[in-house]
Amino acid sequence: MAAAETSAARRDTVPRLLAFNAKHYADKPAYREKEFGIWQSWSWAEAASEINKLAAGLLTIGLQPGDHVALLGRNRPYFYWAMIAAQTNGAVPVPVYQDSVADEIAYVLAHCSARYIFAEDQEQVDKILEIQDNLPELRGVIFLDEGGMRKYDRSRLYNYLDVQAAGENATQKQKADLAKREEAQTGADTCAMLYTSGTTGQPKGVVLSNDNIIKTAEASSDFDKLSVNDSVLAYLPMAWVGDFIFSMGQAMWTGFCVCCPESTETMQHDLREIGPSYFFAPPRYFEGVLTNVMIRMEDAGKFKQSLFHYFMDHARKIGGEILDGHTVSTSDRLKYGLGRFLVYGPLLNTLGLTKVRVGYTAGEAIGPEIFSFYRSLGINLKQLYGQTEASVFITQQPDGQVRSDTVGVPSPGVEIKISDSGEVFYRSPGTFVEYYKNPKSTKETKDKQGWVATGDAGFMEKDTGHLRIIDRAKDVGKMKDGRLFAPKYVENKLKFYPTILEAVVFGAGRDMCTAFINIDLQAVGNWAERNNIAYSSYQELAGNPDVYKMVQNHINEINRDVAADEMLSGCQIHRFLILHKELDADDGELTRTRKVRRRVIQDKFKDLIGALYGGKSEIFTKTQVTYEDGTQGSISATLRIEDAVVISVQETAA
Amino acid sequence: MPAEFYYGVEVFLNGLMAGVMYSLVALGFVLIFKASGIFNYAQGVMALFAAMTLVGFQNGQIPFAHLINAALGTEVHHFGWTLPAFVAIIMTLGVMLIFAFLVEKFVLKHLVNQEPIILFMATIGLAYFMEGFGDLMWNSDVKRLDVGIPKGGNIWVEESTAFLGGEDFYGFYLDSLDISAALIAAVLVGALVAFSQYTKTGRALRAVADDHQAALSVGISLRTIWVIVWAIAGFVALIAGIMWGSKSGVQFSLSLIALKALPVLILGGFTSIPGAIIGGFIIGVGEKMFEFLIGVPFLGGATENWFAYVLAMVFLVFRPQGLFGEKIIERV
Amino acid sequence: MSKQKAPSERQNSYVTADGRTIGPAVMEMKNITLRFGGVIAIQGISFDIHEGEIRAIIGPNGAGKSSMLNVINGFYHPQEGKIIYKGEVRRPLKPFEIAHQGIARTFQNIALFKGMTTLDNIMTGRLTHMNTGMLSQALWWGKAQREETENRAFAERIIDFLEIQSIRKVPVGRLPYGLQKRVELGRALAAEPSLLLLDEPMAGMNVEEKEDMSRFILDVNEEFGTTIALIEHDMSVVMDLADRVVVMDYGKKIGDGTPDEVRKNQAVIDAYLGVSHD
Amino acid sequence: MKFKSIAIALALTVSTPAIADLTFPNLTYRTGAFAVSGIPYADGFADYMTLLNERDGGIGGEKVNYIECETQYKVEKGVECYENTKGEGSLVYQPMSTGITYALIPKATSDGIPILSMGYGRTSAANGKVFSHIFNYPANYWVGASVVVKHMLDENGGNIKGKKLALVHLDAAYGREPIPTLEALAKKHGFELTTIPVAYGAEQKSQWLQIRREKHDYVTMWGWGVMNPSAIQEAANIRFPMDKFIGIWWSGSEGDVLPAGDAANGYKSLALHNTGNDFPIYADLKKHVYDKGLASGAGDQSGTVLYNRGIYSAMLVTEAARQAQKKTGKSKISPADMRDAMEAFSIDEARMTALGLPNFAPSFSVSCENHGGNGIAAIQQWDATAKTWKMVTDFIEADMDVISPLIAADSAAYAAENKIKERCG
Amino acid sequence: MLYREVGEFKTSYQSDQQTFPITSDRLVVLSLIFIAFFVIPFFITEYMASAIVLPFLIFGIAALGLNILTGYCGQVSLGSGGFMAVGAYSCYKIMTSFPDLNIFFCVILSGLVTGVVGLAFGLPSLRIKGFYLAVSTLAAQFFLVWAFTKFPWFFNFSASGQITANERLMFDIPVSGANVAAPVAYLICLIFFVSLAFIARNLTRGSLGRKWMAIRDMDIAAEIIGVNPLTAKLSAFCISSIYIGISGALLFCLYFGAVEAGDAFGIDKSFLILFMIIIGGLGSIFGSIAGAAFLVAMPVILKNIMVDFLAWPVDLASHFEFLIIGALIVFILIVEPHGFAMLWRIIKEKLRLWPFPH
Repeated sequence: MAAAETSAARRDTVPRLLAFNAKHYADKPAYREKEFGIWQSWSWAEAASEINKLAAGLLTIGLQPGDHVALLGRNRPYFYWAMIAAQTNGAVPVPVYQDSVADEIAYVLAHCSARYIFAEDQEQVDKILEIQDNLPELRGVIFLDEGGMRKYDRSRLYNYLDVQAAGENATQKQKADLAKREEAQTGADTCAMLYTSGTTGQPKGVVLSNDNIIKTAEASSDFDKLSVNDSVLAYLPMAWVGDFIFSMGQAMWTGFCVCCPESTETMQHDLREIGPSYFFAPPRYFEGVLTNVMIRMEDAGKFKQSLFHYFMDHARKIGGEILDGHTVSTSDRLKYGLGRFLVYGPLLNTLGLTKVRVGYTAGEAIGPEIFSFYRSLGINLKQLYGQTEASVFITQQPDGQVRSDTVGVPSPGVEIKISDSGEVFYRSPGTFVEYYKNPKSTKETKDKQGWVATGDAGFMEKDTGHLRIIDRAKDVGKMKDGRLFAPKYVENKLKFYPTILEAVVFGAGRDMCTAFINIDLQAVGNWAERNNIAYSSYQELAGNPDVYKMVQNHINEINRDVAADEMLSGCQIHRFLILHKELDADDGELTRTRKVRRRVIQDKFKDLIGALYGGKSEIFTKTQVTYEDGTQGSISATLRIEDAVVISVQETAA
Repeated sequence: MPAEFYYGVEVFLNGLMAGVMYSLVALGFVLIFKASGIFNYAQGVMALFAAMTLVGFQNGQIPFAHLINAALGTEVHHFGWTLPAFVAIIMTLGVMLIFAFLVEKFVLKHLVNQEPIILFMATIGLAYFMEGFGDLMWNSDVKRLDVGIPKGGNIWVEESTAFLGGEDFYGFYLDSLDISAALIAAVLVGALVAFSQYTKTGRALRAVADDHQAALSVGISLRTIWVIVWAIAGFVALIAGIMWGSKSGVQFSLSLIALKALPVLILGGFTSIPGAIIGGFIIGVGEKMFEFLIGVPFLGGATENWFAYVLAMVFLVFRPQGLFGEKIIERV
Repeated sequence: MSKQKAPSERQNSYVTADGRTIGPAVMEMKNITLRFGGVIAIQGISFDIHEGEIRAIIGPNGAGKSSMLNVINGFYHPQEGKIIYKGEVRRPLKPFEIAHQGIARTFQNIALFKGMTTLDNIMTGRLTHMNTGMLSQALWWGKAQREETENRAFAERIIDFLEIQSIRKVPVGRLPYGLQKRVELGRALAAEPSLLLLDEPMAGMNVEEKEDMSRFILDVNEEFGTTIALIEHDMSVVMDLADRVVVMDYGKKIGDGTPDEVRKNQAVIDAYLGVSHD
Repeated sequence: MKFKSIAIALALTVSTPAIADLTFPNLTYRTGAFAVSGIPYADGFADYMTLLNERDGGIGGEKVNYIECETQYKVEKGVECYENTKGEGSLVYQPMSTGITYALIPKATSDGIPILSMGYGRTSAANGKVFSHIFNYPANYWVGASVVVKHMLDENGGNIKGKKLALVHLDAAYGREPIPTLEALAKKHGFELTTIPVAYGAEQKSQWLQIRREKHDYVTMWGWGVMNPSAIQEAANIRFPMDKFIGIWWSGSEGDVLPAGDAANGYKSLALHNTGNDFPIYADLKKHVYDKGLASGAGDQSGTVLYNRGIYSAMLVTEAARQAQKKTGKSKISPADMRDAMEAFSIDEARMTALGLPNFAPSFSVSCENHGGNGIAAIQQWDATAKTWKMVTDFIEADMDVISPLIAADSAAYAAENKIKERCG
Repeated sequence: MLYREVGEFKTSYQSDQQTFPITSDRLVVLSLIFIAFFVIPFFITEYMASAIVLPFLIFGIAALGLNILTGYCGQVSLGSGGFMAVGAYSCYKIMTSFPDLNIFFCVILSGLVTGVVGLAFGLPSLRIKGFYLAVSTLAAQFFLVWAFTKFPWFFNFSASGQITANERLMFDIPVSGANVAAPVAYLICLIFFVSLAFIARNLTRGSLGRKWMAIRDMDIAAEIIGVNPLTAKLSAFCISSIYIGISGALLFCLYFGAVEAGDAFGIDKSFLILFMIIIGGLGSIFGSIAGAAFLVAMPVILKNIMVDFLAWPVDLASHFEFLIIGALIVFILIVEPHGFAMLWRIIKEKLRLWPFPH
């Protein structure tokens, strides 16, 4: 026992952090999950006991140190416990994107040679059983929800509760073994393996050590003064490094409470109930919520609308200032206070963000409008820049230095350098160990000194020391005439319109830029309803002339904007079309984190690109699609191509 | 035959007559319920209001005189003329028509498709309103109503039946007013039946009663129907008001006769005109006979106040569907 | 899924193709005749329902299927015949007494309590398991609160099972048809019935909803071992779900057996000829 | 919601200025089921008060502050009116409703405000030993019952043995009030009493058929509101001799007989006071009130029975106030002064003549023991052609030998139930 | 707008099922109760008490009772006036028979007696439904009132037929009869009101309440899922009558002091109470209270405005009062047929969603 205590004092592995929390924060809530209508809660002491039982149970069914334990399911306390239980055994947890297509899951499970898999329910178990022939290493599947599996062959299927029960009944020797396994671990040992979604090619397993995770968690927690009294809503995929660092790393380090929603559909509702103080969401989320806010406000009565706009204008003016601690006149402050009572407070209340003390967004550029909207409401929303390979944190914005166009200063302990080609490199305690079974890629990404290439082009602002990211390094190109081509830059601008969901801009090596547009079905549908435009499908709405006109206006505005910047004026969009289908991860057009796979799209819609550059006014096309149930089909449509107003640089000069 | 028996017969006959009076009120309920499914509690107040209006017109009362005097400091009460009964009746009918129109426009239109209880409540609200309105318009004093209907014991009946009993027996007492009421009720029912059978509007009303949707598809405006039905109910209310008003003066408690019509309706069914008549008979005879046979000898009298309701309740316990309703087969 | 051929008139346990052991008969209908006035709704029908099986009653419209369910759960009392439930002849009971004997049902036309939420509706299904005294309820102290909490927990498990968490506190009147059907099933399940009667559980549903409902019915049968008798029009569903099928036409029984047997039965084929069913 | 309403109500209550004149509240009912009786009474009462102010500048130099409060004859409204007005220095209450009187008896007693329930309310309140603050002079229901019997005796040469008297009464407490007295009198005089209750608002056919059947010699009626005209009509219908039909004073106003038309001719009722407008006071009323446009209500009730009762009632309390002023020597009197004066109240023909009401009402006096006056009433008869009431008897004294023990018994029961100690020595 | 609910999560069924799950609601209600008990008694005037507050509390209790029967169990009753009379007369009989019994027990016992009577008059509900039942409950109304004026035993053979509340003392303070100080009467009524509202809430949220609502929403289905219609309906009748009886007893011994059945408990009371719950909202505790407050306060306010403030002649004001109340009832039903409760629910929902419209 004494040994355990000293090792707990070391706080260098996750199980030791658990022991520490169970001792110091015994009665503080560790995990909550909405289930059966209420928030089931576990204190750290209870969680530790659950985890220890499970760990022992895993040992009894044969888990060995070094084994890979995959997890397939949505965010649930049991899965977090399963990861820690695996770690206690010295095994490596591998959370997997549960809504990936079967192929991807199969690849990951096979690639990591998963020995045991935690699966949520029948649906996930079925996925595994389908591919079990490719998983020779697989020893067992542990499920949480037995529903529908009564008839299944039980030789390699375990009920989670049974495993725990087995752990409870473990022999003294087994318990001792477990303690030994736990004791043997060091900070250098692997903490988890997370697969990167990878914009190209197959996912890569990023091996992260205990040191990686814990050091990063420690530094980032200190950075934002996270404490045991904070709470976070765990709703982003468990396989994503962000969730791992927030819900595992930081939660274990600070002892704050991890709350899991009841289901994906109820996330917004659960968010409102639980009211986390620490919140992460991708820009897409904030954008969606804002769009939703605007749409809902359009249905409001005149009085409410004007009230809303009046106070939102005020907030936009000084909300951010107040948040950054700048001096603001008393009358403005009073007015802001009134606004807080009438608009901001209720708004945050309905969005569930009232209690958010620290909010982060990352992954993509966030629209300045969107960003300032939330900040003006008083949410301390900040940006960070990170990667799986860095255990997330590369740069982040300190309080009071928050801007929408930078990603902040290097996180504590992180060094950054910009290569000659403009690519950003970093070196940090969080830098990953290696790509699993992929020394080649490891070598390509991480050099001997430990510098890791991010693949993003960017620069450090001289006066502020903030990092600015322009685009993917490989995507920043040149147009035919040598002008700079930064598609992401334009796309992001386009996507800031609530009606535009996705945009893909082409122009590398060509004489002009063109674009594919995906409209936002919800926003445009709403607009259509108000304007009495009937439609039966996305395709029909996308082809509507009025919709085209609207998008055209947006593009014209963007062009004006882009033309103002001398460097990027070549990126004005000359011609565009609205795609007849939504870009979809199932069709491989987007990554699982919904990033555009430019190559795939270029390939798949070759004919459309041809038409854009070929001067045609419309084109017939047929496209392969994957339906929700995984079957393949195709849709066809005749797409119109429209020109946008382009401003020549001379004009702007004049 | 002992005199007691003839007294019993006399009570029975008077019960029938009282039943007719109840039926007159119940008829108005039935009409509205049939066409719109509304249980119109205001029917009694409508009778009161119609009678007040009739007397007011007859006597040349200036409507809202008190209000005008209070507001303008004037001293106006009467126009100074009196109108013949039939002119006043026609004018009153006009008022009831306007009333029906206003009810449709300001109340019913806004309550389409509401639950019955809500509509019922709305008509109670309407009753309150009309009570205040009527008083405001015509004052709340008791008014004598005389449209020339004979009143008092019918001497002919009395004399021609006097031989039946012994020395103490005067002959059957029947009130001429009640006899007139029975005749008028018969004519009224006949007229209503003829109206619903032989006129286009009448057929439309029946169509609505049977099936709202079907009626709509024939192209009848439900709202027009409602105005017509309420106007007819107003007409029936006027007749009830005339009869009851001739009997005991036009005053507040006329509105309470609506309550007495309820057990009649329950027995006869909400949708049946013959049911209303027969229900009236049962209640009228029942309460008079009960008072005669049990109430006065054993219970100290004044049982008429509750007997009708108890009778209705007991009756319903054995026959929940009422007198004319079909046996309810419950389905799931 | 193919089912083993099972003898139709067997009093004792049998084993299905997928290896489930079906227990002895829980409910035996003997020569049931039901008349409404002069109309004969059911004429001398006998059949049984075994413990743990899914028993389907099929037949064209007006065949008397719903009346049959109504007889089973005591809403109608047959003029002739015997009902043997769990080995004992059942005397004529009121429907609520039969509910207390462990027979629950759903209705062809949804009969949910429209003024209540999903949760409350499901809680009404627990009423047969709640017996706190009025005083305790009035003060909301002791047993009342405990019982409410326990039954709420049970209801929540049903909600979880039927995947209707997101509509827990929505008044059922506002729910779409398919979900209402699901809530109604939940209400019946909440009673922990030993015999569950389903009257056209999939009527008016689209393919996806039907699949969900079929899955729930099978799961109920498997997980809780509940005996199920159901009426359904969709033949493919019936043939997939049911262990045994009774076929009725004009109040008479014209077939009884495994789905395969019934499918080949000439009388059944005749009855269905020209009858359009969805 | 709740609190807001209270706030408004409070604001409104507070905003009413409290005037330190002689305040006479009057609980009236100009609407509802009994408006027909309430209106003339209220008009008479109000006009008399107006007259005092206009002609004399009030009473003893103090303006009269007359407050009317509408009760619709409903008890809760009456209570509300009482609470609403009692804070304004109200000297005496006249609830004009037996139900409200009952509700106010204990309240007013504990607030120290006297009540005058003239010819209604609790009969046994005449016992001043128990009911310190309640007065019901000049007559009560039992007096009325006795006077009816006295009248029968007069008409039959003092012998009514074997005669049949029917009491048609409202089936309520009020209607049943005379029953014990009549029963006692029936025993004493040997006549036969039948009580025939009538439910309020009910049609009375069967009751009158019963009377027709049983061939009563006399019918007396304790009716109210719409019951009266219906009964008179029905009596006429069965051709009951109208001069044998005697109503209580609440069944004897124009509104009761007019609807029956000529058939009501000869109907009799008890009277507390004289009727018609053939009194000098009407000249004053015309001069100071009507012609100045100050008449209360529609101004069309002048001279009716209940209008005169309003005048009478107003006169009785204002005279009591005058006597209180004299007794205390101050012009602004308190309710307690008022009570003391009412207990020592006396009025005679001379005073009434001086007030312009000669031959209007009887002389009587009140004492601590006897709050009911001398117990006298007269009989009036309706003349349908002239449409006037005429007094046909003098004021008749009731048979106090019969009544007094009844009063003593009932008030004793009340005293026992409410643990009241008897006063007056 | 006023709501800040973020972070209000429930970790147990108890807290999820509590009456006011939102903390701010709970605080507001608790502070209202606190004010009602510890502040208002020091400020209440006799006029406020007798014109508005006492009738509100007393009729509020009756409305709660009727709402249990009509709003929750779906059985429309027009007999409330009669049941109030039972409460009042049994209170009188109990008070005069047991001169030393505490007033609270007297009132509660009266309620229980009324419950038994209600049970008897509820029996027809097993066969009769809807309007038919409503009309047959009129039998209770008229019969009971008739009986109370007819049989002298009920009023201890008093000549007047009136019953008078005699004085009771508790801690040497009069707690019934005429000498009850306004704050005392108020507090007694308030105690009954608050505890009965609490009990009503408890009864309606538990299994009994669900039985009632099941019967209300679909009686056949309710029976098939195991609700015994007999016990469900009769318990509703009984409990509802207990409430109404208690309110009748309070009306008698703390408000009127003396009553006669025909005067005080006529059919107009039945309608008044029915109005309260319909205007307030069927099947809602809040609705009963709001409806009672509205219908008690509104006429008084109208009268005060018209007579005291605008100095209209009382009869005109009274006519207008009828007219306005009638029009308001119709108006409210048109605006929101489900009464104040629904209106409040909508407003609350709006406040919770503010600034969004839906």
